[in-house]
Amino acid sequence: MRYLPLTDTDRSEMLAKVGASTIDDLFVDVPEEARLDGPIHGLPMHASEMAVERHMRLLSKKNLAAADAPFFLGAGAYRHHVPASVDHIIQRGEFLTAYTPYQPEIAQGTLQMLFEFQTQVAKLYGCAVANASMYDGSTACWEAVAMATRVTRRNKAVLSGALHPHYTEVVKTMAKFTGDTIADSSPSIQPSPDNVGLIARIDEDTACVVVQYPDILGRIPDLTEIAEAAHAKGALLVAVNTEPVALGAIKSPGELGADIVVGEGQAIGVGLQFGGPFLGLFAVRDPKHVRQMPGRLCGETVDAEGKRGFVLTLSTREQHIRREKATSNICTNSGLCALAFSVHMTLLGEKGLRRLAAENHRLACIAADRLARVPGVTVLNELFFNEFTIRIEADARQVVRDLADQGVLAGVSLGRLYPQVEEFSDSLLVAVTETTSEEDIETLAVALEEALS
Amino acid sequence: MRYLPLTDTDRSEMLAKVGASTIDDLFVDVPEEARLDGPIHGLPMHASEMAVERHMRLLSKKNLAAADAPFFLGAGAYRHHVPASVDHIIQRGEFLTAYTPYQPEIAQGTLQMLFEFQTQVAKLYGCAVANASMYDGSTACWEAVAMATRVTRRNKAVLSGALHPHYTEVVKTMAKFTGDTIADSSPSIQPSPDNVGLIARIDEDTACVVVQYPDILGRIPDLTEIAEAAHAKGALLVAVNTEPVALGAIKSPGELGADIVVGEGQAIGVGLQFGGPFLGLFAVRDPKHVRQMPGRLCGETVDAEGKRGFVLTLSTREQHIRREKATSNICTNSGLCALAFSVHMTLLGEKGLRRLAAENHRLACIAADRLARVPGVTVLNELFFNEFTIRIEADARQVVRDLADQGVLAGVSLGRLYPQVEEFSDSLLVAVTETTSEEDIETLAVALEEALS
Amino acid sequence: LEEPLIFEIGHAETTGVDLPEISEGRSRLGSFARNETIGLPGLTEPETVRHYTRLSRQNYAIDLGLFPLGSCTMKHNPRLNEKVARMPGFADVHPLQPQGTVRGALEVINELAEWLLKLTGMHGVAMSPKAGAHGELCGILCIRAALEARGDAREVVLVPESAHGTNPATAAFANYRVENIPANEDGRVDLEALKARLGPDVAAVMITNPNTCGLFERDMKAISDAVHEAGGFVYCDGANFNAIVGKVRPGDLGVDAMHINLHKTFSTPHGGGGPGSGPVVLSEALSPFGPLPFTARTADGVVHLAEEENAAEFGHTQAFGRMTAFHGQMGMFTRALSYILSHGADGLKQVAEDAVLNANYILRSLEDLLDAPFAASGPCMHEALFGDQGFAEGLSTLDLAKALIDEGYHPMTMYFPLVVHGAMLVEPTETESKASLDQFIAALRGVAERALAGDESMKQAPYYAPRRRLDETQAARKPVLAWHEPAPPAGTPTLSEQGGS
Amino acid sequence: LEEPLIFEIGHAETTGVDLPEISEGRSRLGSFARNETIGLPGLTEPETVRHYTRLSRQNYAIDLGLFPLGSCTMKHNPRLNEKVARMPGFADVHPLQPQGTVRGALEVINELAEWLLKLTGMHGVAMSPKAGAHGELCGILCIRAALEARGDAREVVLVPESAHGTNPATAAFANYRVENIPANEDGRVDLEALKARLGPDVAAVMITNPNTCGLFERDMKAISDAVHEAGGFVYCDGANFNAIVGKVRPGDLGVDAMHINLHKTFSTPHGGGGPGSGPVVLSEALSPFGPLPFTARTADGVVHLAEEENAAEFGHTQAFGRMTAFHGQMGMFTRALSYILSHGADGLKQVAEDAVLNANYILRSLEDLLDAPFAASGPCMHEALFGDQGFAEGLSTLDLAKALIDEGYHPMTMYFPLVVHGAMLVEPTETESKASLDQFIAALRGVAERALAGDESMKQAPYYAPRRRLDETQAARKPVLAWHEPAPPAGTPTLSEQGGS
Repeated sequence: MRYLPLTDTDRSEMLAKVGASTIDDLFVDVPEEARLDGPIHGLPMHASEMAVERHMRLLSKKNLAAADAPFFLGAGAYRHHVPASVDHIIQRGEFLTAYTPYQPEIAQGTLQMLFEFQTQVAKLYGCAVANASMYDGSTACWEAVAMATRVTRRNKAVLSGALHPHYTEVVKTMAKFTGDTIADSSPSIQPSPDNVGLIARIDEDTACVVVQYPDILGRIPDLTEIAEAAHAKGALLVAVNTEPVALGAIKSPGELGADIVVGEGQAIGVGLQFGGPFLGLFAVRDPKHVRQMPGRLCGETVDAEGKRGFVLTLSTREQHIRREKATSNICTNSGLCALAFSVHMTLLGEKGLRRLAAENHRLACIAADRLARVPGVTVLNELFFNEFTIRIEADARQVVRDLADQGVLAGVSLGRLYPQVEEFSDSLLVAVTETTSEEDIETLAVALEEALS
Repeated sequence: MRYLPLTDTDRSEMLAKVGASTIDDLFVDVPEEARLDGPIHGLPMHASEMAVERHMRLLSKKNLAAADAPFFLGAGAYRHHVPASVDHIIQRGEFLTAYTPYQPEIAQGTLQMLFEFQTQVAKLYGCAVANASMYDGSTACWEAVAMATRVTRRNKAVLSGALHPHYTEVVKTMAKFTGDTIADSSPSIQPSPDNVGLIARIDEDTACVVVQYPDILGRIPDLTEIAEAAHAKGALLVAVNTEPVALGAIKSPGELGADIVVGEGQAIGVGLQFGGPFLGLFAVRDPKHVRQMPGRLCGETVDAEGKRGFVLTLSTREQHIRREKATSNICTNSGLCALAFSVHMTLLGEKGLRRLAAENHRLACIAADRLARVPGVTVLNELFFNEFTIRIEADARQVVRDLADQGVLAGVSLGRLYPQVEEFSDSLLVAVTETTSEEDIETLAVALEEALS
Repeated sequence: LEEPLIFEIGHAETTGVDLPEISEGRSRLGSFARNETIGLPGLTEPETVRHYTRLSRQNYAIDLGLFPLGSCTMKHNPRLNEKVARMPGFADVHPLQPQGTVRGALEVINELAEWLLKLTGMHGVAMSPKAGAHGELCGILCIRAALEARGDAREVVLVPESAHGTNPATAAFANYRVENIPANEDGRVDLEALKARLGPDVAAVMITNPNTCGLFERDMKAISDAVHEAGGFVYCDGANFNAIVGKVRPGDLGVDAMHINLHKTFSTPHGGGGPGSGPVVLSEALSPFGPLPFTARTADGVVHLAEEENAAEFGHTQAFGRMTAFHGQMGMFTRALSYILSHGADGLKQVAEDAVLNANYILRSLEDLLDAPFAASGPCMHEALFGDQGFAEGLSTLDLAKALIDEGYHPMTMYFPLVVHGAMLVEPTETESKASLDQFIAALRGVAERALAGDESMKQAPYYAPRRRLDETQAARKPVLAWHEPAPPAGTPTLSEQGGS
Repeated sequence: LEEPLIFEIGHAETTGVDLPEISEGRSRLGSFARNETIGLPGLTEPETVRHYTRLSRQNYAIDLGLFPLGSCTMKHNPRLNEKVARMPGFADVHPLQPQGTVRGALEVINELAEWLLKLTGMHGVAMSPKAGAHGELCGILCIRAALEARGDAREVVLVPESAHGTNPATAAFANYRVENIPANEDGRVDLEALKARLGPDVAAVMITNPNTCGLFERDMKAISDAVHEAGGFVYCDGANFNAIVGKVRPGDLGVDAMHINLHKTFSTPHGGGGPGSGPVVLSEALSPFGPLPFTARTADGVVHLAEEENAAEFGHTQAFGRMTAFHGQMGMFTRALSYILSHGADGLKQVAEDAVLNANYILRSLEDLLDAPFAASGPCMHEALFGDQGFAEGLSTLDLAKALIDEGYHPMTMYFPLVVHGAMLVEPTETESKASLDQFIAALRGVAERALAGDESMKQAPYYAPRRRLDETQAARKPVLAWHEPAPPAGTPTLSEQGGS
């Protein structure tokens, strides 16, 4: 067994040392009737690295990788080019195989990185403080709602209809058990978000309004207006962002008045990975809310010689100290994904992020214009960043499947996201990034045209 | 430019500091008529990482990778499974981006590794001392000949006909310029090597006999007999090995009396890489020959506090000290490939290498038996390790090309190696390793049967 | 050389990516186009690689040495797993691609699910939870959903004193009242006390087995039977499953729900704090309530992904909801499956045996020197527990831990479990050699002797780490959680002062 | 903790690979089957990863800091290159596959060859040499072959005093007599002395340009003209091509042959000493003699690989032979091409400019303190040269270098070129930022001041490296070049003594 260093000689010597004659003497506390005799029946025995690699490669090859097709999927997971140096760095054993930095004297690598990460996220979101990451955007979204209920001591959340349906579902699932009230609705398929309807739902019991920016249809809601309405009722605005690259081109939610900004960080550095692991981002605009934040926080301090250093801090909020009184049961975070995000963001910098965003937007505009010229296709959005909704004169789910058979990954049908909403069946989300070529756009347009004729 | 840290502001400040008004002031010594005005005409401008990666991927995909076909090529380059941890380690920045360890105090990582490598090679070859690596097997082979002429003060080398033709060609090329005499011949296509003929060519002027073990046809020559004959005439025996895995199953050349053992180390840890970079191995049986060895040597010593440490040593043999009196002009070695070899060999250990060799041999025997049953195919070899020669009733080069069109990489035709020798055109070298499945063997047999019918 | 922050060395004008400058084109951003700067520093690739390489070297890691954190299971992370996770068919596929284009990904989930079910003897598995604590929540929510489905509104969850902090936090999060159950002097759950507390208000008992004292709960089956009889469910914290994998199946002990930390038992990397992955295996009673998405093989043998849209087709209509977007930690699934296939059924059994052997070896090599409160009651499982009894006045477990840093080791888990004073929980894992254990034991004996003898110098340890002891109080009292442009030194004229007339 | 040798921690029975034990089958090994043990220790994967990770941390590397080794060009190694080299179509193809299955590999060779020819203004290129020195040999052999082809048996090669050691070694290897040519006080080749020596016995002049003093040979064209007029050839050592790439083409200066170190100018990693790659560009006069294999595009635009079998088809019948098996360092070609395409024609020019600017910045920031023998004659190219003049009695360049280690830097090249006493050759390369240079300059000024002031403590430096100064004399006098099982300590009875009656 290539991962097990004990030799049979070692095992004998060690058994003698511990005073056991067989290994099963060490398992005496396991009731004999439950103890398994030999390897579990019906499972294969150990295999060589070559055999395992081959098996996994065969499975991998049964998937159509995004690089091998014109690719237009988004809806909360975006394909961007990740520089090779990002993957190099996260594979450094000192980062990859370290634990949570509970011993700060020998974990400054992870801690300084987290401090830099927190600062990058806070700046990107236009906030004062960000935490050291959460599981993903959807769980961060629920944590924001939970935090808003703690801050406002109210227990109702108003969700925009244009919040990612998975996020909505996670919030509703959690609330079902905590007893919070969630007011949600489906998105209205219109060129612009329905702010009026949303604002009308805010009342004096509302802890927070949750708005996605850009929203699930790719539209850009006016957060300022909503923030004002929410604040007028004593509620907080929770802004949710699923495409951080967008914030290189549009104003930050914090700047527009959001109180808590959460989102998915996957687009920077992390990659698609069939949906996980991803990276939850969480920030607050007002530093006074810090002690109500969930998750780990890294802070600056000094060591006994006065040197700057970093530690996990304010852990009195956390479960391992507070137990049942913790702000959240979250424990593990997404450290390695946070590192990938931070390295990629460092490579980008202000200039790179802005150029990346501009390039995404440029290509998305080209795609929208081109698809609008396909007979039977209407572009819904008035505004968008790198993703927009089209309506087609057909069942979009079927069209997506048919195009996939031709090797074109055309986007995410609303029918996939909202199977219960019949009227969405003609709508398709199309995402365009810097990895999309103009040739890809043309291929999609032609394939759509054929499918619709 | 993502690799250039100077900003335009930096450049201005620095030009001011050095007292130049433009960058071209620093190139005044380049004659103005030769100085280029702008970027060289007809060459593309800089490109993003994504664009370069895409371009290179397209080129990569125009090749049929060994993993994607039943694969039987050898002839001096062998496909083996390399554990993932080997590549992980050689990508550690501290190994990858270090220089030759000329400052031993801050290069103990590379130096200790080289010391371990030298010991591993020496043991594998049955020798006393190995050097810290050469370019590849073919150049190591010439260096062995050159060393033999220095040791014996004779200038004739007798090459076995069954030495890899590229190695023969390299030796002859070098000798043409140094003025040494090289006696070589083509291999005789027989079940066993022609030792009698080879021994007959050794005379009193002979500095060395060069014998490949196993030889280019996969046969295993009796080195003992040749060593005795060579020593009787005062000549050295140079043994050449191109498949180190073989030495897990057969006796080492040193054990059989070879004086200098050289070879190609690629099979362990390095991978195919279309032929380079590879790894030249070089060892001597008798420690008294050390000072005539070419290439770098790493030796043990102590530091000022008495701690064990390692340094490059005996560099008075080398070009940077000896200049025109050096034992060789070699400077760069194959440090990173040596690391890969050493890591892989450490993972294997005695037990793993022997099992690996046994598995190679087992599969090769199965292949030989199976191919012998194909009508029109004769297996030439009496003995072999993991590669053998078959004769087929057809032009083997054409058959190889035809099978490649069907996605089967059938082996190396002797016609490819010896284009000038008409009588070899029906012969094909077939190599089998642990990466070959029994299914692959069956596929080859069936394809050959079809091709020959 | 100290490593500065990226904010101190980067520039807004510097970038490590080459992207074209876009001349102003038509924009569909309306009035939302950003005009303020963000304030993000950029570095070129050479600077970036160097910054993070140098930072990394201030970390301790399993690749550098033994990492004896009890209950954290810091075992070797095989490199094959990293290679597999990066295969394009796994790394570069979108979670919402049509199912026909991701058959292999679905097979990975299913194949891993089958292994987990067979190894635990359970009935169903929710693969999507993102980490152990998330899995706990999933399990408790399944229990709540099952109870609600039968109209049984129970309010209490019983948790032993020695539980992981996440256990009570999870129960509280699910709106349960948490009550502690005491341990007996053996370090195990007091069965009689538990039985006495059971009743119609008890929804579940959360038990860690092997427990946080490193002991197997001998009475597990009896506990389960009692809980079931009282109408409750048994949640088992599976953080320590590595000690028993292949030796005993929790399903055979009456467990209803258990999360499995893929990053502990199945070797996926911790990465400085995550990501984790916490699939939850469920008994037949709880399976109908498992959250979406889940995978199931239909009669024809084809794997289907059941999501909101098609759960009904697969008869999974009572799901309690959704724990997260998409399908869970795919990148961890590929790694864990590679690890499991590498070991096989025989190897996994050996894993448990070697992990337990290594822990007992440490226990027996130190019990003469360090207080080992439960050593007399028999063998430990995968971790050895010591207390600070006998330390010289003024010296603490913390001092010993910091002194161990100077010996080249990461300290063990400290002050946990809470039931032992000055607890030190040592988990060597199965991927340490005997030589490595012997060296660690010698180092630990050395610092233990100093602690017993009262070596005051330990109070200042570590001396040889990248940092001396850090001031955690200051960090918490005046939190500095983000970098801020330093104020100009006092006396520096401001721009307006400089330019002022 | 000191890291032991694998021989001290490994066992013959341990292995880090899982392979079946083969029961004795039929063997075709005859009497050659091995029966003796080899003596190779094995480690499992966890032990292996840890051993080499820990070893690696005793190295200095470009990823950790500035690496100012003059003439060695330690620049950043982009990670894209590593990724590309590992693409299966490059990493996993055999050199003797039928050409139809390796079209992409051949295109890489050809595309890189075209870049090299255009950047140098030359006519042909031999891609196969394995390293710089191997390329030098290739170039000299081309010259010898060309001369022999015209029946002109010249015997002498002229080499300047400041040449790399490989230059004379190469010429000697090719059976030429080496004669030195002196430098003028500017640090450049003395044109008049050279002219005076030229004659019908001079086969070639080997010149490094920019030379090893970091200066451009202003008279290069005149030198070439004179050599050509005398019937000889000009070999240019291209080790320093990075200083002028995109600024001037050696072909325009009359060079006949030049090797290019892909691992210097074009960023492929040094890997602790190699592998390198040394393609040789050739003038029209020398191209016909270039060694096999070579690649050429035929009229139809398709790339063909010319080897022994088909050289005649492509009219390449005068090749002097073969330098190595197969096609050269493919793994370096893919990396170098990725680098070249990333920079493009504009970026490569900027590379040369930044490399030269950085070197001049160092020169001008230190010349007030350190002796800079050629500083007055004008700008340097990519490296700055200093001497030890003014050092306090008893302190040497070596001491300064070792003291620099304690400041966190790898020392510069020492005692080379030989023409300057106590030479220190500093090459920062273009991949250092100004901040990085400033920090290095401050550190170097610090140690220089100590050397000038006579700080005796420098003689014991380094103090803070993994090792103090190592005893090189002992290493050479009693070479220990392989590990040997330690002899049992004196007094230990041997087995036979123990068992003896």
